[in-house]
Amino acid sequence: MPTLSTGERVHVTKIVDRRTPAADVVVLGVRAPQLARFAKPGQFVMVVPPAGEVASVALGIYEAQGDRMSVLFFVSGKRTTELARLQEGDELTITGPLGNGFFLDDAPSEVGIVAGGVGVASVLTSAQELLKNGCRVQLYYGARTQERLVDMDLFARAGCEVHAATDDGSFGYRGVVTDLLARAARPPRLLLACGPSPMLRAVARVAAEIDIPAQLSLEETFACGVGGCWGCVVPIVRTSAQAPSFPPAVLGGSDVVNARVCKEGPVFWAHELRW
Amino acid sequence: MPTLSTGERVHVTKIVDRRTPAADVVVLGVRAPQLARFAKPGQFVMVVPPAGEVASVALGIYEAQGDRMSVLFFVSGKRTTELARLQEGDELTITGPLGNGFFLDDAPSEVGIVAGGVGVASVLTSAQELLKNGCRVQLYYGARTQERLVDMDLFARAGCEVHAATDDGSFGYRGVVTDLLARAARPPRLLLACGPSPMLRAVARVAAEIDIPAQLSLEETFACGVGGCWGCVVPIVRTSAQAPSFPPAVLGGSDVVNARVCKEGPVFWAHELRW
Amino acid sequence: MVTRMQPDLSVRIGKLDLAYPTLMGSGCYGSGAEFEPFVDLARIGGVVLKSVTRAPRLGNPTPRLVHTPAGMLNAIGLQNPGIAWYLAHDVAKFASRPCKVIGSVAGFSVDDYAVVCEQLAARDEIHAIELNISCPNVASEGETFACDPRLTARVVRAARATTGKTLIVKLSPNVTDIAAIAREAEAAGADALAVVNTVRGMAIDVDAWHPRLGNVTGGLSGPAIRPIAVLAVYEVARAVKIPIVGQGGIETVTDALEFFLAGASAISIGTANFTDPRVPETIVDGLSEYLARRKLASIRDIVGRANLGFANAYQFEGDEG
Amino acid sequence: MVTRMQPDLSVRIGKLDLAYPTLMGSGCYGSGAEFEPFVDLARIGGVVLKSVTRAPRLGNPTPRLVHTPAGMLNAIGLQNPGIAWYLAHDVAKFASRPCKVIGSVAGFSVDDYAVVCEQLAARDEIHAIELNISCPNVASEGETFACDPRLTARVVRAARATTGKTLIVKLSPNVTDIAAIAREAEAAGADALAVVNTVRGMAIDVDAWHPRLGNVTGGLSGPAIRPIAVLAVYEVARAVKIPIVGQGGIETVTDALEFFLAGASAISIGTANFTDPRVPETIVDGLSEYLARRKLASIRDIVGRANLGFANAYQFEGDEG
Ligand SMILES: Cc1cc2nc3c(=O)[nH]c(=O)nc-3n(C[C@H](O)[C@H](O)[C@H](O)COP(=O)(O)OP(=O)(O)OC[C@H]3O[C@@H](n4cnc5c(N)ncnc54)[C@H](O)[C@@H]3O)c2cc1C
Ligand SMILES: Cc1cc2nc3c(=O)[nH]c(=O)nc-3n(C[C@H](O)[C@H](O)[C@H](O)COP(=O)(O)OP(=O)(O)OC[C@H]3O[C@@H](n4cnc5c(N)ncnc54)[C@H](O)[C@@H]3O)c2cc1C
Ligand SMILES: Cc1cc2nc3c(=O)[nH]c(=O)nc-3n(C[C@H](O)[C@H](O)[C@H](O)COP(=O)(O)O)c2cc1C
Ligand SMILES: Cc1cc2nc3c(=O)[nH]c(=O)nc-3n(C[C@H](O)[C@H](O)[C@H](O)COP(=O)(O)O)c2cc1C
Ligand code: FES
Ligand code: FES
Repeated sequence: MPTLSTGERVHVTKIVDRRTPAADVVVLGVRAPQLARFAKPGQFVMVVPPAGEVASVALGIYEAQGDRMSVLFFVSGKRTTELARLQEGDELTITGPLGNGFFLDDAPSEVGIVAGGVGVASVLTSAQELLKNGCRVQLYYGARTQERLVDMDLFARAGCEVHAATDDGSFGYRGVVTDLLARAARPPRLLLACGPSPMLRAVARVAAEIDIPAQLSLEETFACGVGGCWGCVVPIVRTSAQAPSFPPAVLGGSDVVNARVCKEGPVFWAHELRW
Repeated sequence: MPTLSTGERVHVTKIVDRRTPAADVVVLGVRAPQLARFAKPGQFVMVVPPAGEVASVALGIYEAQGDRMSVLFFVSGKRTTELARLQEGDELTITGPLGNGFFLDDAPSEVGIVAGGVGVASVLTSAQELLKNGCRVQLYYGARTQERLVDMDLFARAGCEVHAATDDGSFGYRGVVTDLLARAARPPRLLLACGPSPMLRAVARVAAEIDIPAQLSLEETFACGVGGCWGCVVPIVRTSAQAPSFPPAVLGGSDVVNARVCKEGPVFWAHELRW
Repeated sequence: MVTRMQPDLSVRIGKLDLAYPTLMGSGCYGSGAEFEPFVDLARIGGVVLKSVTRAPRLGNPTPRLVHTPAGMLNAIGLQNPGIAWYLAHDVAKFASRPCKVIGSVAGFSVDDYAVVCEQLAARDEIHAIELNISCPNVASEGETFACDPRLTARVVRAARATTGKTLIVKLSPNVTDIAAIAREAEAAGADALAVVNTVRGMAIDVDAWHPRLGNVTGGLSGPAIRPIAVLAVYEVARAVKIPIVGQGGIETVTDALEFFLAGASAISIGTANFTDPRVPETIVDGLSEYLARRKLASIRDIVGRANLGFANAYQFEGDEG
Repeated sequence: MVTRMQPDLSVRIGKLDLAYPTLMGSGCYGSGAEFEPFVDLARIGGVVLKSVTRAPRLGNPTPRLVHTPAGMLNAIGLQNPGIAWYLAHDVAKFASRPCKVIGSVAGFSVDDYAVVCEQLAARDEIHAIELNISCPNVASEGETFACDPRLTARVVRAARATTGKTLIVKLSPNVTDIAAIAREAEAAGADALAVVNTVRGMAIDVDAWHPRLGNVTGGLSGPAIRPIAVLAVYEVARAVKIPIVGQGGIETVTDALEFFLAGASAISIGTANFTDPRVPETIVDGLSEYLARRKLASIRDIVGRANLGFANAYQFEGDEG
């Protein structure tokens, strides 16, 4: 049997709590000591779907504390519908933690976190870690309506400054969250972002405009989640520390390679992406 | 919209009770006034599987009284596993009642009912009807072990004489139920049977030996359940009242046609079958 | 208050006018009457009848059906009373159906198809003919026709010569190049193509060590084959100009839309009726709603529109394939 | 107490001895290392590496994956660093795998296959070679080889000439007659056949009106295709004498047994690893248990035994097909 100092392995867990912070949004908490212990901010897990659906579901690690970790997901398709049916006491098999999380080691003292929709699931642990290290953390959180802005209090209680935006103006700024970010009175010195692809592209633009670095947690359809199938790639510049061992190709004048979002990511520096 | 005096249609029902009389055996009771009202003994329903499985599940009508009807099933594959997960309050869509039930109109005063395993699900309403009409009803009930002999008390309370057999002898006669039937001190004058195919063939043999008629409720894999796909056939002699409108073919010297178990059946007279 | 236009769901397949673009698949829906207790047949386009052959057939031994992941295998083996009995006993009843009735013809020789097609098409109760040259469940050459471009051409020509009614030719997915077969069928005079029949498959009972179907092999249908069928429609639509009746695993309005966007002018629903007989009406309602939401006047406006390509497709310099 | 014999799960595929009859499918399992945190590789037979080509390939644009009912579509497009880089940077690492390592070769010409096969087979870290002549996801002739008996023969002969190592030829299900292709591959010198690669398919985004895969079409894998794959194995087993590596939708021990009974000497697991990485070990345990329960000494005792026919098959007098 392989012995793993990282705690990467298959975890047969039990659901210890379940809540629905918004319509079609579910948080499942499980007892999983190894997972909770080894998870780094921004990493994800693969959740084995109950009822025989094909392919595990990639979900961010929402909370990780003591014996417990949780996932937060939007009920969008077959597999998340099946996951949403699970109740306290049910078993859930999870592999992970997987991927590289956010790079927080040399984080500056003022960090902005941008979350869109269920992207919020992948940033709470980063906020907690940064706050613990004495950072000032601003959360820019966007959603369609007020009801979909879930768990803002968790972030506020942890010590974040929360700036919210909704498409319909039902809470906070009316418009997209990146507009709110672009108007920030005191811009942060590093951005971490997770959300739908158009939001991430906008974050990259704003970051370039105000000239600060940004780390983006990408989403792609996964199959294996561990780097085995090359299904989840994104082109990045060859010089990146995360570039896989591959001969380069030329795209728009730079040397690029297709990196796996699950293995070399899911977090990439905005300036490295050639998407 | 078609108007149906028979009450045959699609019923969106609600589960009002659920119990598990034995391991892997589930009884689901639903509120379905039309179904309960129009169901005849020995008819079946098609239950739309939850969670997107393909093809409805054919199940006998176990109980039908007042507003309520129930099904009793063995958890054997994907679809019954899904059905078994349902809880009180969940919705269940059911079409039926379907097929011809047992032919009880000219039943003699002493009837034997043979049930094997979950075949018991298709005979309770017949027992009730016969008893109501003043018949003497003997139940010959076989199962693998005592635990799998479910709801014997329901039959006893209704007024049946219950004779049980188990493969392992853990209750009643040790051996197959048809051996017990063959030894009956006072044989009934008509047999109704539902159970696995080897049992039904044995019932047909015993009935021929002691020279009494037998009605067998057959089981075949169904697709449509309403006579549309011709997937569920059994060869019967052409002269049967149940024979479908088809030119005859010759099998073992008799004129036969392939009848649909779902439409011309599921109940056939033993002497008509050429299987 | 604004009066909302009801989107137009009618389509024309050859000379056949359908009020709704939804047919019920041959062999899955009897003659329609079997499903009348559950569905308003006036709200579907038409029923494709169970395939009929020249001589009566008792079909294959049971088991004829096996459930598989997201699908099922069937091997009915074309059980039917033969054309003579059919004309004498069954066809008259079809006159009362409140939807279009499409006959389906199967056979074992070019002559078989021509004879049965002629006799069936001569009847007023039958509004169009589908040639089932792609049944995978008969021991002899049942499927060979749709697997061979030349045989396809011959059988279609022969049937075409017997009738002026709309002729729909049903193709098999079990071929290397379905577009080539489609082109032959079109050139030989088909008015439309049904794409696709079932995919050949097999299941084995691992306890009893024998095939789970009496016929050993069968045809796979249901959602499992939908991606295969969508591609077949997409490829055939690029090869021919005649309309396509798309089918294979359609269960929901989303599934149906995939086929229209791939290039089908109408769709056919088979296996989904076994799961839930409300599916045909649910899909018709869903199509109306989809078109209304997008302010489209007709279902015809979306046929074959899945070809807009990708915004984010990248091209690398020097990439070879 | 009775000492129970542990059933023998070892099999021989050409010259390749496998301790367990379970390979991990090419393109699904990286080089094995990616799955080591979850599985004991010493308890599987071997890993078939991701296919490698002569020149480096960046593969297809994303999305490369789509989930479908009981399956998934992929269109990776053979992303790989090319044989030169592969030999220089990657192959040495394979020496440490505690199971057999099978190289997979893809190409666009007969020459491509011969060149890559020769260079790869020359390395000690590679225990056998699989020829992927059936990849449906490359724009040019990627799959043409396995769809044409003559091309199959030519490419297999050319590869055969370069190495004495076990040569497994991977066939496509997207053909009219897979047995004919199998016979050509055998005659041209294949030691074994991998049956089957993915089934061609497509999915359409009905909101955005474009294909859901960057490559438009893709290959369908997973339980949805299992009945198709089981039949392919059954037909190929009746056409050739060389061993078959069965694959397509294997998730459980029951699924695996279907393939052995159909005629496979070994199986390959691909998509199921994406659902649950414990599948390979679960299947190995399940096979041992099944054989022990039936008092069979070896997995080899069940290969091809699904042909016992039906007790209840009836024959009607005068029935024609
Ligand atoms: C690293 C990573 C982390 C993630 N973390 C999270 C997280 O924390 N929380 C979370 O909620 N999600 C997260 N996701 C996303 C999640 O994995 C996916 O949403 C997952 O695919 C949902 O599975 P499903 O089977 O329920 O939906 P799927 O069936 O896979 O469907 C996914 C989407 O496709 C759409 N779709 C399906 N069929 C069609 C069609 N024919 N036409 C058009 N659209 C169609 C559906 O409507 C749905 O929106 C993460 C993804 C990655 C890669
Ligand atoms: C008229 C009628 C009435 C019925 N009434 C009842 C009833 O009242 N109660 C009841 O419990 N059942 C009843 N049945 C039977 C019931 O409909 C079936 O058991 C149903 O198919 C179960 O569905 P499933 O999806 O759960 O199992 P399925 O997946 O359909 O599997 C059914 C059986 O096949 C076996 N199987 C599956 N795959 C394989 C394989 N690869 N190799 C070998 N074996 C395999 C399974 O183990 C299982 O035993 C009735 C059937 C009919 C026709
Ligand atoms: C039980 C069954 C019987 C069928 N019989 C016929 C038939 O007689 N003639 C025919 O052309 N197609 C027949 N088919 C094929 C269907 O009409 C349809 O083309 C196919 O099943 C794919 O569609 P679906 O997935 O919606 O069922 C049959 C299919 C099933 C499932
Ligand atoms: C994501 C993915 C990538 C694949 N890449 C390859 C490949 O590079 N070479 C190859 O021969 N087969 C490839 N295949 C096919 C598999 O090896 C296997 O033959 C097929 O998926 C059927 O088995 P399964 O249903 O168990 O996955 C790939 C399959 C998948 C799902
Ligand atoms: S999902 Fe398989 S490599 Fe990323
Ligand atoms: S199940 Fe379709 S005819 Fe009986």
